[in-house]
Amino acid sequence: MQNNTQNTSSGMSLIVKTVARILAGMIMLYGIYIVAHGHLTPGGGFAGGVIIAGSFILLYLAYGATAADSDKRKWYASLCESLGIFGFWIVAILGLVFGTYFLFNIFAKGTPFHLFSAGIIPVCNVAIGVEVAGALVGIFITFAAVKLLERK
Amino acid sequence: MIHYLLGILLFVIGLYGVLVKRNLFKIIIGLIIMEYATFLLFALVGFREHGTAPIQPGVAGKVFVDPLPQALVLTAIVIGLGTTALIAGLAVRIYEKYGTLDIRKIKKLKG
Amino acid sequence: MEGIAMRYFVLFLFAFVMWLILTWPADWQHIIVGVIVSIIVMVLFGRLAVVGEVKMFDPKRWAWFIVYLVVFIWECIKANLDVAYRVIHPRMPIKPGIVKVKTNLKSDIARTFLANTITMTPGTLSVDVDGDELYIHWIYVRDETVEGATKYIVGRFERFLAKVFE
Amino acid sequence: MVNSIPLFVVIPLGCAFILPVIGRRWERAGDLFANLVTVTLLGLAIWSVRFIRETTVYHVGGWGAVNGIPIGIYLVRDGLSIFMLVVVNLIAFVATLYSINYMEYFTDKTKYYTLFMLMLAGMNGVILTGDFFNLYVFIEIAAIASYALVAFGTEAEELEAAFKYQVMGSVGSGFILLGIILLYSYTGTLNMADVGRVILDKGASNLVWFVNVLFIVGFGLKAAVVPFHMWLPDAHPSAPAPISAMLSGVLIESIGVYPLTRIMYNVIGFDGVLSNILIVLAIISMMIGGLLALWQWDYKRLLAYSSISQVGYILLGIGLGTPLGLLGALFHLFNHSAFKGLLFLDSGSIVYSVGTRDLREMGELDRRMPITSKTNLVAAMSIAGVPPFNGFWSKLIIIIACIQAGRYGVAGWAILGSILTFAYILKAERYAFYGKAGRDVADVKESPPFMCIALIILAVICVVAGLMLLPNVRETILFPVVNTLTSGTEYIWRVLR
Repeated sequence: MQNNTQNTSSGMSLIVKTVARILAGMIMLYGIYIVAHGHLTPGGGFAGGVIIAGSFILLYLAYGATAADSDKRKWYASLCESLGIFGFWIVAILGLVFGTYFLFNIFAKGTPFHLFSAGIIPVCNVAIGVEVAGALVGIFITFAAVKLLERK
Repeated sequence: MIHYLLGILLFVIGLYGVLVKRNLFKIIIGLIIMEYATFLLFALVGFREHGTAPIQPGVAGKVFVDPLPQALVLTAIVIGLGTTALIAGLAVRIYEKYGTLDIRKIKKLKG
Repeated sequence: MEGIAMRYFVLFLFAFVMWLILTWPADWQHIIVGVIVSIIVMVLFGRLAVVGEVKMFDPKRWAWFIVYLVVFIWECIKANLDVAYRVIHPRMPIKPGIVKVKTNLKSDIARTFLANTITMTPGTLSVDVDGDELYIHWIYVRDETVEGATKYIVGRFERFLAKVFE
Repeated sequence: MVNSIPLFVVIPLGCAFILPVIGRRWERAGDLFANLVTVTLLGLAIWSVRFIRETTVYHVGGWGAVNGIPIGIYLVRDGLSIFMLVVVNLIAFVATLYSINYMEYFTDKTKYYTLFMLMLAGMNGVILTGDFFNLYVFIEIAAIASYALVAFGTEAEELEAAFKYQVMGSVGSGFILLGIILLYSYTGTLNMADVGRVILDKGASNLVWFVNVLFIVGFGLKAAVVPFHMWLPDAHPSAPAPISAMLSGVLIESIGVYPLTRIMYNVIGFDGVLSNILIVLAIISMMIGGLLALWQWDYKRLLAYSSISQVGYILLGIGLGTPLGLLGALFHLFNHSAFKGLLFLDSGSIVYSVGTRDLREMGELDRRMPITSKTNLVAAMSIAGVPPFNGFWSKLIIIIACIQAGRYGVAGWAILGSILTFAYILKAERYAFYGKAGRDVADVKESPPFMCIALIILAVICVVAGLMLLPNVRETILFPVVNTLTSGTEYIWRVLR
């Protein structure tokens, strides 16, 4: 996937590949925007995470199933998933550790309608975003691999 | 009242799909219709006539749409995504093993 | 190696500008987060997204890009009128077909722009790209030979795109 | 200490999330962490027994009540919750101990433990939660993990069973969610206690009756009560043995019977019609489960049908609604977890050593596998209701409760059910351990040490659990649990306070 810009053997046509290559980063940026503004605008961790996953899935679709089918990628996706949800767990038990309640909002709440506000909610959103992105990419890679198996 | 009936009608359509259809993926689609019928019903339960979005500060005396169902429906959708991914994975693996999607031909288990 | 670094930097700039557009009006919180986000995007997609990064900083190319836009809009208006004429005309004088054309453009991005330009111009639609050959669906096939079709369809844009991207 | 309440959910969740990361390089991480977690949880659960007379409410995130209206998620720990926590975590502990050796069979132990921990977190959450939507979420967590665990072997039959299980389970979840939504539209709140309060104020309309039916169907599907039992005999035998023990022993009770009981008794309010419905369902389950079990030659399948029959007993006691009936039901629930868990683990040992589940191919195992056969004998005596063992006492209590309530016919059915139980378990014993071997069993060895330890623990529990009925013990342990149910909708005031 890295340098095979001239490789037309697998995946879709050159136009789709080029456009996917250029746009994937921007799609991911938009996903991160949705995640980061989860406490201010509609959207949030899940919606943004799906968009982030969409940027990778777009690339995999454009470059064909062979690009997606790799144990390393699957492992990275699964790592993202586990670490994201584990981050959420850490944030959640911080409240318990500091002697109050599970999922207690321990951070400063800041001014409403600013990016740094609402305490743990943006942090949780980021964790959920990472988790959802990893999970969806993992699901996609798994199904893509199954399709390959069938073709053989 | 009408939205309750329509939601339950959609639910029953999904249930019909699950019970009657013989193709694995049609059964899955039936399940999804059932799930989404409940989500739709839930979202509609929170609806208020002439209600506005419940995020503006300092608007007294206005009718707000009930925000709780929206948040919960989102949660339920995420759960639905998980179940759907799992069951689709199972169906694909069954297809690999049996070479068919017809549930009448997939019966190694009796009873 | 310097080329690669430049490539990353170009993507970073793109991402940051995009972030500012999304979050406008930007205060310092947005800018801090924007830098971090742009770095993330840069690291993940930097190697992939931009090829031919140095050309970005050539003002002549930007000027040609504007010229290309003007030409494109002009051709677009002409093609619109043409298609509208064919639709409104009682006998509907259309002669649809798929023709093969050749292009001299070498880089991926130039070919992509060419194909997309052809698609966006009413009456023509690029179906597939195979090496330096494009397959175009044409609403009124004026010329079935490769050379003739190339002159009609590709020739309008190719010069400007070559100036911009090659 | 209030803060111990969320730990039942938090600890297994944390273990489930971190295991995939560290388990990739470190194969044994799963064994170590999972067993640590279950030991900790069992300790916490037993330690919590001292609070069995209290109702403690935990406000997740510190979101308490505003003007008396609960706005956050409540976790409620009362007698019934503590009792269920002990049962679930006990079986979970034994199952993880057993898995150390048994799961060498399978490829990916780390994933297995991850799913196991998720399932455990889901079950503990169901038991503790005081919020309807939270209940649905935890049921789904436990259920999804169990679907994946049933399919864990990825052989053709396992996949088919898992598919069937998941279709039925999803339909059940759909019914449960629909019921919750309708309750929300009627009461405008999701907190169980608050829902109960609003229903008390507004009175139970037809909608509440409709919701009752939805809940009986939904939770009935989860608990495999007879008209909705089709998935269980496929799903439970297909899973790995420790998971079969978990599914049959505690999952169907904690995500099927327990929420139904809680909602019927403490939220909506129990009455005669519900009682009759439950008793009819219970008798059908008892009879059909027992009769079908008689026909089976697959040992695990026989045990699965027996689970349906035993859940019928539990439902019968709950349906009676008298204090004695409830006592019998809860005690039988505990006993069923212990002996059905033990029977499934024994069947796992046989599969591990002999490599078959067919009763006709077993035999003469009493000399080859002494520990397995002795523990299996204990479990079989328990389930069949032979006097000194625990199963006898719980069945006796249920039958006496039937007679006390004046339902002689029901008592007759219950006695018939226990005769059926005796018949099919005798058949299994006879063919598996004492009959002539259907194949060469000369090289069959006893199972590895951790499996044997797990078996012995459960066997000891089967023997001594009858002691819970001793006068002083039952007053400290069982009576407060029964009280949480018999006090009915007082639950509302204890939670809202």
